[in-house]
Amino acid sequence: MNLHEYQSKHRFAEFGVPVPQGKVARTPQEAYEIAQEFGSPVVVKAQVLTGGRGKAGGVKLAQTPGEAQQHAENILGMDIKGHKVLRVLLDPASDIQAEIYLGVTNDRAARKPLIMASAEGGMDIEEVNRTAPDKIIREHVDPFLGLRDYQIRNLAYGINLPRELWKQFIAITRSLYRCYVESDATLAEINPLIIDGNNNLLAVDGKMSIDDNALYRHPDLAEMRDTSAEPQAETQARAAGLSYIQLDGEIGCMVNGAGLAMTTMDMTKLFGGSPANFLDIGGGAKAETVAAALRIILADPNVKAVLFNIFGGITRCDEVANGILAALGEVRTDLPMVVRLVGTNEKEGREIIDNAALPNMVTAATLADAARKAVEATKSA
Amino acid sequence: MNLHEYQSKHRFAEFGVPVPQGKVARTPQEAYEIAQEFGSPVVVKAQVLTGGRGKAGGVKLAQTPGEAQQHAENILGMDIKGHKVLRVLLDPASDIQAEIYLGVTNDRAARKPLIMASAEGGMDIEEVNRTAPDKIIREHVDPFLGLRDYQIRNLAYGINLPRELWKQFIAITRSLYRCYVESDATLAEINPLIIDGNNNLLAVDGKMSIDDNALYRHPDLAEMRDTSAEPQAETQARAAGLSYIQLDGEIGCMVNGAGLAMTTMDMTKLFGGSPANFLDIGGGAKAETVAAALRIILADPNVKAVLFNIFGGITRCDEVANGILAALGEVRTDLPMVVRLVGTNEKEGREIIDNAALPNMVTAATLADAARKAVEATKSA
Amino acid sequence: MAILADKNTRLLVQGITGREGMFHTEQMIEYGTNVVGGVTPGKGGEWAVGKPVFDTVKAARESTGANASIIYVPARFAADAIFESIDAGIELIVCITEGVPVLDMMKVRVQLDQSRSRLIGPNCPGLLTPDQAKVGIMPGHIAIPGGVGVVSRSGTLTYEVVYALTQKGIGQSTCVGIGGDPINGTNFIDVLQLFEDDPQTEKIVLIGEIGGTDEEKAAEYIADNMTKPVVAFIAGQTAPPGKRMGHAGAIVEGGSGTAADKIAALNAVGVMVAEHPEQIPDML
Amino acid sequence: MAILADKNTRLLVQGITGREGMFHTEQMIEYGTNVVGGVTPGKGGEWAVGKPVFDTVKAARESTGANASIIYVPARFAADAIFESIDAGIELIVCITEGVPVLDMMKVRVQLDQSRSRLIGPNCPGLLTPDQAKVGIMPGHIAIPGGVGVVSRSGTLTYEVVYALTQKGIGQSTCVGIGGDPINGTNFIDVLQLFEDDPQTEKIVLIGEIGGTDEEKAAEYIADNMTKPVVAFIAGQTAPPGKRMGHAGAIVEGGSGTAADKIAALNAVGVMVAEHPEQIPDML
Repeated sequence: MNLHEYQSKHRFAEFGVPVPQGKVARTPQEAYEIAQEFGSPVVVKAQVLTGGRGKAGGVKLAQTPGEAQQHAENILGMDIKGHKVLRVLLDPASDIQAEIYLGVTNDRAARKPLIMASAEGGMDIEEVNRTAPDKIIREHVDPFLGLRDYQIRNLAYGINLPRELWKQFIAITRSLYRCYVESDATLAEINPLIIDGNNNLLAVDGKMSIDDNALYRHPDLAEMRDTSAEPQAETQARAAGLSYIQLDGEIGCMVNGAGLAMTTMDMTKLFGGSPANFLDIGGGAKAETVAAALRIILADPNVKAVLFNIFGGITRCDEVANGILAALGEVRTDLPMVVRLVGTNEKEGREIIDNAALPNMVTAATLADAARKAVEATKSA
Repeated sequence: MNLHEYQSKHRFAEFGVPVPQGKVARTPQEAYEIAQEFGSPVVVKAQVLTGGRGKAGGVKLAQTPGEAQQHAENILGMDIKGHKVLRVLLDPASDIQAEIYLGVTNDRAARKPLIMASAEGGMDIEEVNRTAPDKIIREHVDPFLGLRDYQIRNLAYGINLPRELWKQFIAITRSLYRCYVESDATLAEINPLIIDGNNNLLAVDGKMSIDDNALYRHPDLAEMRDTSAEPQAETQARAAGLSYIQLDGEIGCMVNGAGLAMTTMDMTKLFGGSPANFLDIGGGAKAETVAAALRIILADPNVKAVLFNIFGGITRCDEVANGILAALGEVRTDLPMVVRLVGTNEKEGREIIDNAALPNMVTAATLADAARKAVEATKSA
Repeated sequence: MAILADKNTRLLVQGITGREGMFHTEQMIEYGTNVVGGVTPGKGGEWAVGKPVFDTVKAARESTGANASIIYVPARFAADAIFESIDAGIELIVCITEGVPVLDMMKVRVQLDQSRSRLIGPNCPGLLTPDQAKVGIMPGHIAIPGGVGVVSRSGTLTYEVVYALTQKGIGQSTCVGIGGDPINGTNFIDVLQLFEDDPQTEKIVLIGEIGGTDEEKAAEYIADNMTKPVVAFIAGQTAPPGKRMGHAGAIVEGGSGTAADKIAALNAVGVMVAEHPEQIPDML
Repeated sequence: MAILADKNTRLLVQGITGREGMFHTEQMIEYGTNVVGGVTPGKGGEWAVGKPVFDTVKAARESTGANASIIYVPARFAADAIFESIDAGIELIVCITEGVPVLDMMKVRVQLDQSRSRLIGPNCPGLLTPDQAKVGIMPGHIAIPGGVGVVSRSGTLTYEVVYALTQKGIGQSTCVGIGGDPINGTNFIDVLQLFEDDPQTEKIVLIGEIGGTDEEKAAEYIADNMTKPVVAFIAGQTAPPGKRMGHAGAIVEGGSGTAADKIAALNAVGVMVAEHPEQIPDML
């Protein structure tokens, strides 16, 4: 689960990281009032759960409350990579003398947290990593020992931080790491951590991702999930216990298991079609789950055919077939449907579908056969 | 540093271990009042930093306040293995159905904390260990992982604890371990942990030892040190930064280094004498340290001779010799003294002592020679 | 022979009295797996699915001589269950549970690396050695004994491949689902090494998916260490790139993790990669 | 040859700018030890005792190629200093600091066991390889090169023994003070093994004291593994038993820990134990 910038910075601050005393506005009028209250130039920043907002014009400096209101008016409602901007953060503008990168994430290859710092912070940090990886100083953290002060000194030394800033840097890095661990974060990143005109360090931008599996330990964080900007279908799918990602193709896919779901998508592409979604209905295939999934797929106007690919393992295919038919009793559609049932009792399952003799439903024996039929159905539709 | 029973149980209770709601009395009158307040039979228990108080008559059951007063009168002022009883603890008497042993300590061989439980708790637990060591269940704790619940279940299972008591036992064991770790204890022991008539577990007796090296992390524990019952000389020595233990022999020993100090004691014994003390003056040998040590040695009426054994390593022997003479200027004595200086500039050091020509002081070249001379001095004294 | 699990496996079920645990224990026993007992704290002395239940793994191991354990406990207790089995000296631990937090798994890894236990999973379908032992949730009837070792990060996709092999009469030595979590107990390389050393295994099928760099590392390992042929399949060619926040992930993992990268890495070392799973039997 | 420290030792001093650190660094340099630099956080770039000071061990190692470090920092920072040297890959770490809490040392041990570093100490006088390197606080002039390896839990008692050897013209290969704390980095057995493998060492003097069971374990080790003669001395025959509270200590350590037990254990495996330290030269 990703947090917005304003949420991340608020969390950082709770652990002792210095951040600007920003406020969130939902309307241009609110933006005006906040800027007036601050009484100084402000930065107006789009709050969206995606990168690249700067290039999209989602971050603007305003000298006056009027200007802040104008920028907010332009930014609110903006679409940035499919994300609608519903909030802007207003931060008092900072006097930026230098930009440091400071981030901690879990390194799956090393199986440990990794903390990284660079003197060349800012939006081009990934470019720095490509062209001069030595300029990013890395320290792996033993999950039992935790981040040690000497490791922070290694970072400070490695990025040539002026000595008078070490004390601040050590305190901030300790805080950031503690925030990462105690939030079960998979990412806690300050970019940039600026040196301002008074030689103070300040976390001007911040990002956090939380391990979904650990949210049960953090009900306060779980509540921060912002579903307002994500496709409605994804919110509905989450509520139904389904894993769903909307894509821009034509074949709605319903599959049990993530790997098999991806494979099914790949197969539609292989045979000249395109998947409308990723959808994993998980273990078993009860009628209500199939019905919920079907509703979500059919709500997508791009969908021209539906492909069911179910591997009956412990669950029997005849049960799954009945589940699909029951779901179609609740959610009716005229779109062409291809059903592939494989595994335990696959023959019985296929017979049930065949006997139902729905005019718009065919069965397939193999995955290739199923994908081919689904693609053909979209072409002839 | 050892804590009294009442201090240990108070600490346990802070971490959630159930203990009797006892109170400490310093006079028989206080004991009467506490017993009256409890309104039930009480146990009157001597508070001394040594074992064996039960056999010495330091623990008595009282049915009435008057009886409690009487017992307190007998116990207060008692001498138990050289420890004077200055306080008694009054606990409401418990209905003891069974006695469990539960203790955690650092196992130096395994280099890990070790937690132990036995269904056969009580004073004979060491006997159980000798005759039926399998009846003591042991679990080593990984210092990073901490005590895990499954380890507590291993203990509960191993001691055949009735299942209805597991929940209480798990909570108590967790609390005891947390108390041990968060107090930097080297011992945290409940013996007995009783099962009472209502099927509740209760820590009826408790003992804790704290790692002296870690007291800087625990100013609250450091304040609990009770020096009132220890020999005054040991308190004075601690204040002077000396390591001193009073013994019952005749030769006062002043040595730099603990191993060498023990060896010096052993040597007096080897040659037919007996050491009056262990005394390590530590590194260097400044006049004021030597003087403080000398005062402590001479305050012991048993001492008939003093043996200095100083290995001048980084410190030079001539400096040490001057230190000894300066100390003798402050603290005068007629007792025979043997000085052995060895190491850097030993010849010069010995010359200084010889030149001072104190009638009661001789030098020795070897440790054997020094010990022999000191023993002879006590025989002829 | 086969690897990891066979007729000599003496299996404990951690969480045997739960709904999942009970159901799959029945299935495993039905398949012929030697389940020797189960563990559920507080239920020691009871019986479940005809097997004795113990309070702790240590007690269970002492009574039954178990050398393997399978974990069906809820995610919040999974790390503790793994620690318990490690501590009790269980040689093979299979954790089916999904949803174990990453920080928990990081700690598990540190403990594992100091132990002699092997962990498969978490979030995996477990192991299947046809006609010998099923330690997990794979449907047993889709597999037949033979010479192909299967190792996979997926669940149902593994079944798909195994089923396709069986349909063509190609048997398997052992099917290993290592799980799809970012940090797990056993990775491709570990299993490839076991297959390389296993006399029964003649050829290997590796089933990967997008994310991480395990397939790339497997490719390197194959080039340097494997004499037996490997055929691969990678799922997720059409999957959209994850919505990654911030730069840290990109810095750590670089540009890799896509299906194209993985396929290229495997092809580069001579591993044939199937376009779709049903091609695999013909490629062996 | 000798063990642990010699002419090839490139030594860092952690805490070089402190009073203790500075004094002993001067002494070590004067003895001829190759001190290549020091570490004091926040003083990187300065100089102390003519050597460059670094902010971290990692930076110091990168700049100087150090392979050993000696720690003179206050007790509350000692564990962190050890962790830092382990993390930087320093092969030999000698911790002079006394007063390190036991719980800190337990954690240090876990980390050490996973590393390739060796720790001597804490609360020890360090190492002395006569005429080659002094890594610690032993007075250098009391030792001369030769064939006797000395290992000891004590400080000044070690000097006493070494001095007695030197007075009789018996030289030493290396003198190792392993420290007297209940949990330390290197014990008798480790050093005995090193001496056994060292061509220069012909005979060994082991100096123990009351407490713990390290001498008893050393006796077992000597019986099973040592071909070179060992002579021992145990301090504390007249020491009163410690004021041990509670039963746990007695249960864990049993009846052992007294000088009599240790002497009996050593005698039982044929190790001669001196009645007093000045007898040792004649027993070799």
